[in-house]
Amino acid sequence: MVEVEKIREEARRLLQEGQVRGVIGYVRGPQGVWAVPAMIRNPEDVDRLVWNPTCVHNLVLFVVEEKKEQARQKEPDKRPLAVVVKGCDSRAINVLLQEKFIEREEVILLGVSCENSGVVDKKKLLNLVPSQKIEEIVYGNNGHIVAVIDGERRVFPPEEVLADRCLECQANFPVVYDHFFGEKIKKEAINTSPGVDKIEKMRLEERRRFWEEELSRCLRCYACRSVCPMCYCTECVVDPISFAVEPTTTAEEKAKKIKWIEKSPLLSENFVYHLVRAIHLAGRCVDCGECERVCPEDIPIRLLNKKLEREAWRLFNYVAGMDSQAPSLFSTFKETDPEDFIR
Amino acid sequence: MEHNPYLPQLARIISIKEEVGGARPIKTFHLELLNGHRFDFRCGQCAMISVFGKGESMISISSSPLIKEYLQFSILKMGRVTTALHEMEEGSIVGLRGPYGNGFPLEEWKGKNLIFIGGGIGLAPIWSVLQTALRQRDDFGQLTLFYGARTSQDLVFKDELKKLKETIPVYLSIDVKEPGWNEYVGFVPQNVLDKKPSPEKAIAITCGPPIMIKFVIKGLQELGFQDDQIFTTVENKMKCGIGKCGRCNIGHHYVCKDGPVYSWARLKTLPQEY
Amino acid sequence: MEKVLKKSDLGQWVARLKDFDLYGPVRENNHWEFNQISQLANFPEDYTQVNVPLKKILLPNREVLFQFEDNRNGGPYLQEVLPEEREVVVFGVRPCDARGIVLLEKVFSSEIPDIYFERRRQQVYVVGLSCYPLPGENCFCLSLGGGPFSTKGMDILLTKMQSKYFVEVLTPKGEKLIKAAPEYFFNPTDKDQQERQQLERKARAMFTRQIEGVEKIWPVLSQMFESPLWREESYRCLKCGICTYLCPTCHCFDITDEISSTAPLQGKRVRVWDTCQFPDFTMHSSGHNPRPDKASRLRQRIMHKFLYFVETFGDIMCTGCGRCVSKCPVGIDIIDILNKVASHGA
Amino acid sequence: MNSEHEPKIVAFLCKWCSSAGSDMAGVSRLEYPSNVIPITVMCSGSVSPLYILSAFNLGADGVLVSGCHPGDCHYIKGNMYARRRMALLKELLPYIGLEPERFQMSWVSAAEGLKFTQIIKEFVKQLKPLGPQTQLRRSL
Repeated sequence: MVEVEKIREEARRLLQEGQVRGVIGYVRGPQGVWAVPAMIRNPEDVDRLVWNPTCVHNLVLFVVEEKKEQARQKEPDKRPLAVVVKGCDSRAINVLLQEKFIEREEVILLGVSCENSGVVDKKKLLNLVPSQKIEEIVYGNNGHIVAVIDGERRVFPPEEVLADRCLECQANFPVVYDHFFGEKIKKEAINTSPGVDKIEKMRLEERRRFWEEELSRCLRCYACRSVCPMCYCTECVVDPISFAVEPTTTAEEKAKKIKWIEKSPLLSENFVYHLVRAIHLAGRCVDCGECERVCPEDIPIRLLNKKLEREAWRLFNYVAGMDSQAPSLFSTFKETDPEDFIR
Repeated sequence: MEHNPYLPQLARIISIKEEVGGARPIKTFHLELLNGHRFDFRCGQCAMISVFGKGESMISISSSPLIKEYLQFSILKMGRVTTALHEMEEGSIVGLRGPYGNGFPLEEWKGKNLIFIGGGIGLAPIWSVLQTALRQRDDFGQLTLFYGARTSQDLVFKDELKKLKETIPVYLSIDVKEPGWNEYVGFVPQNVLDKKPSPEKAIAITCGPPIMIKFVIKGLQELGFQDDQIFTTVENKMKCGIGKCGRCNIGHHYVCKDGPVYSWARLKTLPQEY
Repeated sequence: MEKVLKKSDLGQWVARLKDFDLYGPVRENNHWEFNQISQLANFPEDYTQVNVPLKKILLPNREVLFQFEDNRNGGPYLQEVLPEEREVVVFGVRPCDARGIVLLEKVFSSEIPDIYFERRRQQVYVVGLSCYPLPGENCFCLSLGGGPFSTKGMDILLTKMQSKYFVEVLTPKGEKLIKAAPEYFFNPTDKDQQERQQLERKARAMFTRQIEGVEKIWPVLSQMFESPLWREESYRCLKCGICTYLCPTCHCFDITDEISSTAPLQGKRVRVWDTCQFPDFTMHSSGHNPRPDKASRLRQRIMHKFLYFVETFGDIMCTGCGRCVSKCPVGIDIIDILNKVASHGA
Repeated sequence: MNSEHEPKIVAFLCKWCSSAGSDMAGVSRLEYPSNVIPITVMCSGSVSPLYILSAFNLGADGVLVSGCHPGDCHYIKGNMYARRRMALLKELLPYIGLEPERFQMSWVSAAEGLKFTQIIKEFVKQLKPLGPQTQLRRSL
């Protein structure tokens, strides 16, 4: 079991000793049991930190944000950041290290094990119990999730309430960390993406219809992009303007910024947006599943990333985020890479 | 037919003059509406210029409303639309809608001394007032112009300024020394403090880069100008021009309809989101 | 005018509205949306609230304003494009969404009227459905002068009772809809009246979320521009558009040119949804951004709704639908923020 | 399906090989269908999947990326990187319902004018029965 008191102790020590400029962790949110990300800067505040099955967010996003913020500051605090990472989150750290977006010294990783369980899918749980009544959500035994409702403990088996990404996860403890909390319990191998199987079994027209239905709902709120720690580009193909405007940027440079797709949520543009995003995340997506969780329109975005995850493994034996020293998927090749598709 | 506020009228570029070259070029365009349509406006108002396929830009009208033959816009090449405009030729057709904004309260300034303080492209909105005041010379007291730019090359309306000097006091300045320049060297606010215009019965109208405006206002206050004697314009990003799209929103104001002209007395009550 | 309609007659009545395009709540994956329907037998028991509010019909996320193309002489030729003429009935609109229209009208029908919005508004008939039980876990309309049985912005309000719908016909447009099948509508009995009143009382007692003293908010807000609250509350903000895109009152938009051919030039000028929460919303061409960070953008969202709009239109630009709270991926909670604001004033 | 449909093919051709190969075809007076819109690039490795998606978005019925044979890359290994990227894109497109024939890759050297014409002929033949590509195509 991960003891939250131990995380707090470590966070307190790091802050008291001034080793870190802050601790990015989870705290109880304004809506009762549901945790939200927070930056803790004072040792007095570390008791706000929580660890429970509602800690769904990938906090590496805030490492990225802090890094960008630092670049804007004249005299940034160069001390590292402590950040609570789950298995998937830690793999995101590895990708950032691989891509040299951050250096290892910039973060102190408080690794937590998901211990044969995972995080809760709020939608699934709320279909079973009304939100207002839940007082607490904690880990039970054998990956079970316990919700305290009206003082009573209700135990849910993982397959009923865990997020799909956790049910499909095979690496449920951090691969990189400085401090580790909990136990490394290796999960049983399961089908890593039944959703992809389903689509692969469809006929071409069915697939097209499936994705047309799903992607036609996209509002282009960009929550999927905003929540993704790998979507750190200052200039994104979907933006009509570049954010990398300096006083020296000429009008021509700004005018030449290619408008790859229209801002309108037309189906064709939604397709291109999601495909470009998927391919840009190939070999980088660690399946933290945040894009799909945040989508207000319930678009199964993970199915795109999971497909490429599967192909990267099948074609190139590549898994994202396992090794910060290894070259990334697209920055290397093997002589033996498949080329039977090339004429 | 119901009025469609988003539908531009077509206008022809009847002349283009290069004011400033180099990396931050400025050109002055004269436009006339097709089919002889009129375009009535007040000093300080703006118009939305369309380059079809590129988009729209809100530009202040720099000619006097008393001139009916053309509308004048002096445009700094800045982004997608203005770059396209700079690439256009005389005779090209653009879209025009407006006018937008409140404009300067010229009626209230009758009999007053007007002090114009401009920097860079900021002379454009001021120019409209200045030209109007010159045409209605008896309605106003003394007219004075302070105008500066980074270099002598960056000054707009160079020829017009030469002529203007024969009629009113014109104090030019450039930021750094240049051979052959025998006027003031330094920033515009400093030039104003140096010449000490009197606040007596005066209105100061200032327009230019935000940092210049900030120090001009400070300087004017030092010289004894009251906040309601100082006017400036605010430029926020705009899209609709009619207070709906929410882009130029500052507090409960929409710059496109409640601005762009503000007395400092009024502007200082708004959040600093410009 | 008040009527009752047998539950089993709903479908019959709707079938008579052949001259209209019909919209109603349709289940999609895990949520509801207003989609075009051909019939409506009943409102499903598990119908809560649609994801994208009614504004998607009045202010669609893409509206073509006009087309442009080069004519033979090389100059541009413009063709105005107005919304197609079709009358639309939307069923199952919750009171918060209907009140949203009233607020949108203030923006789009004031001063210089917006011809596109007005056309669509004239063509839309709103058939509401009162809220019992409450549709969302974060409903707080009661705190904002609304209510689970509010009729503002509606042409008809239906209340689901034991065996009937209580039908409040509120406008001539509503009457027109009833007249399509008058034989199904009866005058309510005293018992019907009582049943409806009782449901409303019960619904009003169900609210768990509220703002304490909403009238305190705007005077306090006007003093809070520099408050550290905005930075604290926005730290976890993702800069996405969920809160505003799903808001029944947020209406900010962008205008952009879409080209289908460059030579000869052919394209459309369209307006598309945009939001003050996107970093580029206020960014000038020069790169200068008057609202450069998440704190200033969260502040803008709250201030616009609870201060600026009040100053301009005398009304709060929020109907308490709770979507921005329920749908925020990082739990940014407008109710919580407003209660914190109110406590600043205490 | 419309067999009359004349497909539009956008072909990203490496300047050092395939582009020269297409020239070779022309110089040798080899005939091939005029359905190709060639875009010469510095290396097949410089072709971002975004370009390919964008070509489909702007109305291409088929897209070809053609580079140097393994070992022949002017920049040593650009084509090898391209091979990886395109392998994944090749899997992704049919996954969302786009006909696999619509995106192809080939190695064509500067000397292989004949091979170039054969590839184009075959490509056109495969695309014709599919009709216009509408899935990713922007229609306003």
